[in-house]
Amino acid sequence: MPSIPVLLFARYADLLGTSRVELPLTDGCTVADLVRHLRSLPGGEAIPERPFVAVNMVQVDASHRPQPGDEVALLPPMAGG
Amino acid sequence: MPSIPVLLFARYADLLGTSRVELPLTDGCTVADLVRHLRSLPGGEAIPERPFVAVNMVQVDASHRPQPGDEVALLPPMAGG
Amino acid sequence: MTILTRDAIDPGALIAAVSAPERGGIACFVGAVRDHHEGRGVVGLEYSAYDAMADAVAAAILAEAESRWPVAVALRHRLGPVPIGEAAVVVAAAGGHRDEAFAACRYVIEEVKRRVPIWKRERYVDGSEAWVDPTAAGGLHPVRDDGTVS
Amino acid sequence: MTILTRDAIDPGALIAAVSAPERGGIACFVGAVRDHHEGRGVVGLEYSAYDAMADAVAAAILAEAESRWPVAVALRHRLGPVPIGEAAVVVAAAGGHRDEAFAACRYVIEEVKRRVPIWKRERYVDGSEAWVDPTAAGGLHPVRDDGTVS
Repeated sequence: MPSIPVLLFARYADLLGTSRVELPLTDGCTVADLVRHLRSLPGGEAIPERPFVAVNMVQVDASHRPQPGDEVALLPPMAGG
Repeated sequence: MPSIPVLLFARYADLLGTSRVELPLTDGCTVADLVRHLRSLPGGEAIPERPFVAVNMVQVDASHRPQPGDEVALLPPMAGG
Repeated sequence: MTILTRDAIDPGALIAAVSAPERGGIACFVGAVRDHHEGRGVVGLEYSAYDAMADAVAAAILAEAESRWPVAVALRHRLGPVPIGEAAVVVAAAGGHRDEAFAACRYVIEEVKRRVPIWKRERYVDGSEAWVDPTAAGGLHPVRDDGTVS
Repeated sequence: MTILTRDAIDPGALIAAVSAPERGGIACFVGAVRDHHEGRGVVGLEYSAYDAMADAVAAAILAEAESRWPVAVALRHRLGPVPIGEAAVVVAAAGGHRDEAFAACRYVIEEVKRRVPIWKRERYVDGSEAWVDPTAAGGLHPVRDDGTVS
């Protein structure tokens, strides 16, 4: 089964203790499935159910289906400026 | 008869060829009277009938009566910035 | 070209970068690190980013501003620790007149705060730390003494 | 303290002058000399002022801004010849947040243009000169070749 890299930033990286995880990319897997997987990991339960998710640096919906080779990122609320 | 200094700036100074004139301060003399006097001088006819006038650096009306020792100034429209 | 830097940002350099003989009005905004937040004394903070996406989103925001108004805009955001009082972000917008310069400058800083993936971790006078979250109640997610996050 | 200077104005110095640890937002405006005005090519210009009144009115405007908003403001205006592209006026306003910084900065530059007794004489590519008058039709009073004014 192909896997897909998920980047974690800021508070989400602190919650999971890592800035990058590889998750299995099952057939028809959606962004919502990946988030559910992350929330089942130790420390992941504090991640919101519908976080801001970018695929290849573009915001996507929970129903979006990442493809092999894509870069997924979970972004906490922006706090720049 | 006392006299009063009238400062001229920018275009008004160019019109009258000087940046300062001493005008006689007749009894009950108003700002309007001083302006009328200035407009009767060579080159003064291009000064507007109701220019912006400051006495001691504060804007005054045409009916204001300057006192001996005051500093009168005729100010063209501001163009700073 | 990156908008991100780990060095001090010079507002004068950004103003100079957007200036040109036909542009008479330049508006600039400097977001500096304050010594307080939500009523707590701040002694230090650190910015981090999703660098590549931050640059891509910032480039889009600058292009939007330059298409909406006849202006040239520049943007710089600092990463890593930033001392109190120093600039975290600087925007400069130059146009023929001040209306468009102010409008574009304001647009860019609002959109940067809303859309650019940058995060801020603050350290307080009592030694505690928190991630800043404008969407959370209280605006903060405290970091525990053991480094874990709530 | 005078707001008037015959030297180049450094926007960074004004930004630094109003900055403080409790002020997180600094808005700055730079009015620079453009190379055109009313469709005519400008090659140079010269500012003059009623110096004492300019300082008095500017002090009043800055006090108004600081009483209307919780900000610190600074202002500098250049006199004498100013090369194309260089700053004629710089305003900086610093507050706790950007709303008040932008509002105060905008207020000061608008009031400076409206109320401070400063004048501008422009020289054009064709060799002619004129006094700028925002209230006049066409915005200019041409200066004749013999130096007299219409």
